[in-house]
Amino acid sequence: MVKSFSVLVLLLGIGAMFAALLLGYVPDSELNQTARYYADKTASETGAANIVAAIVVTYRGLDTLGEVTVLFLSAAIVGLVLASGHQQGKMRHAQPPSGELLVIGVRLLVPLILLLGVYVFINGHLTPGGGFQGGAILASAMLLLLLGDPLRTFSHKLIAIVESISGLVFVGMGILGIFYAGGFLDNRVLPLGTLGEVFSAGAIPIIYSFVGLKVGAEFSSMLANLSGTEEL
Amino acid sequence: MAYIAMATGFILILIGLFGALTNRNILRMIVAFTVADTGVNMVIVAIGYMHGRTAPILDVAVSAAEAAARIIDPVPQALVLTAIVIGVGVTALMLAYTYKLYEKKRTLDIAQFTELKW
Amino acid sequence: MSNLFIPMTVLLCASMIVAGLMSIWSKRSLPIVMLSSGLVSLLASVQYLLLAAPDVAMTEAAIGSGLTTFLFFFVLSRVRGGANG
Amino acid sequence: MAEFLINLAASLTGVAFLAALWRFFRGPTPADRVLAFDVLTIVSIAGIVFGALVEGRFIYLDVALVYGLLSFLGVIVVARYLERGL
Amino acid sequence: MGELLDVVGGLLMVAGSGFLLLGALGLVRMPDLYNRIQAATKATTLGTLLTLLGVAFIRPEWALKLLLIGIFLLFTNPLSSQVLARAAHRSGLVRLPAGQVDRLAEDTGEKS
Repeated sequence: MVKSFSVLVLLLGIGAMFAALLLGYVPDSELNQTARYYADKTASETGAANIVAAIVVTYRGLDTLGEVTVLFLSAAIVGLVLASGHQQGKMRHAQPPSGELLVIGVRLLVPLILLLGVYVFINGHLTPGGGFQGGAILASAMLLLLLGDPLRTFSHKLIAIVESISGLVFVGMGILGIFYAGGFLDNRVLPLGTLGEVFSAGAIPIIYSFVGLKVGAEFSSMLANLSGTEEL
Repeated sequence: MAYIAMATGFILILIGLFGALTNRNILRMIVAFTVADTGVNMVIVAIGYMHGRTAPILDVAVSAAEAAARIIDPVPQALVLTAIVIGVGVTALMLAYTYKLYEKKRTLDIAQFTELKW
Repeated sequence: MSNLFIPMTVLLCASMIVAGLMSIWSKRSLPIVMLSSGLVSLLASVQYLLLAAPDVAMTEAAIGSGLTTFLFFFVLSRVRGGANG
Repeated sequence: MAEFLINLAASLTGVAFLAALWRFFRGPTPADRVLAFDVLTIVSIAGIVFGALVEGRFIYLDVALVYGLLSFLGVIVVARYLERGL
Repeated sequence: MGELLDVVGGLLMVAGSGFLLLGALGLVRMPDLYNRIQAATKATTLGTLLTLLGVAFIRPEWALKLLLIGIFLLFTNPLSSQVLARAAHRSGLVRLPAGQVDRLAEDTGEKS
């Protein structure tokens, strides 16, 4: 009772702070200085039509590198936590088979979903989407395979190889930027091209594609580790 | 419109905090955390919205020359984009620990885990 | 025609709050709680689109509907015995 | 005329949304709620297309594409959970 | 010409959202789960397809992507409802009213 009362008091305090923030909020009518810089210069400096993609990959590319590292660490810790004290030899729970329609549907839909994921991250500099969304869509294809056949196991070695190679290429493109362009993760190591075409925006499509592969491999490794556990 | 979305985000944060602080089941606490996560993301996106403007992507509808007058602030969107992906990683981590805790004690009640209590 | 967005926002936000309340209601069974949090994420995705953030909307649609729901229900099916304790 | 028709269609979609939401909150069994969730995703696709039409942006349709291909995953996950096949 | 296309597209969109409304109404009014599944899935799929067609009339240059969305809906929507109906039958969530016979359980030997 005391605990619930103190929680309510705490939440009322936080709610009062939020209400003060909300009442004092005045929406901007003009873009602030940083946003104006991005809006004016993105098309000429990076050649990308999607300004969010240009910010994520080029202007704040170092943040993206750290973010992918955090995701890698969390996937690795999930694997580590679930693998420790793993006893072999227990029988898996007898699961009912998935229906015939689901098996056929999985066979039909998995290539389509993989294709959509590749489309999303290759067109990341033109349309909404990019590496993170594409990676999540690739992992959704893995999830669909797992739903169609619960006993399916994924090759951990293949996932690890894809993950490491795409990480290496990401950092390698960044280092190329130091030597051939303005700095780390500068996208002007390749010609910028014309705005609005697929082969434009320098290195952004390449970097975003490898970010997508890396994110997809990390989510897939989480799914593979979780699906290897047994019912308690 | 931004006011309504921002108020909803704040209310979702409060709902999530209430759920995480008052529930005793670990899985319910994690669900409440994801609700609060969505609320935080919604507040940040609503701060970036400006009335009468459109998405920060250049195409035939918005040319590069008039971009500064027609698009909204792209920086909050870039922040939230990474925050959502990190949120899933954190959720998966919490769920993996839930599995291990259940394996040790065969219960999900947070009051049973008293090793660090004093 | 853009005045269509304000009623849509009101509708989405009200249903998000109700679904959020449902997802912490502790007398509900655990699958319903998880499904409600999935509904919050689904409605939030449409709301992001109305706030002119299609990138964020696509991320939330790709992650919130499939992956997060799967993680929750998978762990729930693994710890089925203690779900009500 | 066309504007009035679009507004009418949007309001009808809103009523459909409310009806599906009622079934989600009310539904006696979990399967009813999952079905209401499915209907809500489909209504959301229609809502996204309305939003793209009103804003006049072609690129918003990509979100509807992702929805159309991925939104059924949540339903299948819960269905497999209900038949204890996960 | 453009005006006429706009009006035709608007009428198609109204028809589509009418079907969406009918599907949701069936979801509310039908007595048990299987009736709700068959009412909701078919009507809402047709409704969304008609809405997409109407938008394609208003904006002819968007037609290709709208067609893709429609095809994906036609793939995924029946699949999810079939899996749901099967799961409901297997898990025994839905009790049939007295006097009705469960032919599927007789055929496959599964209990309802």
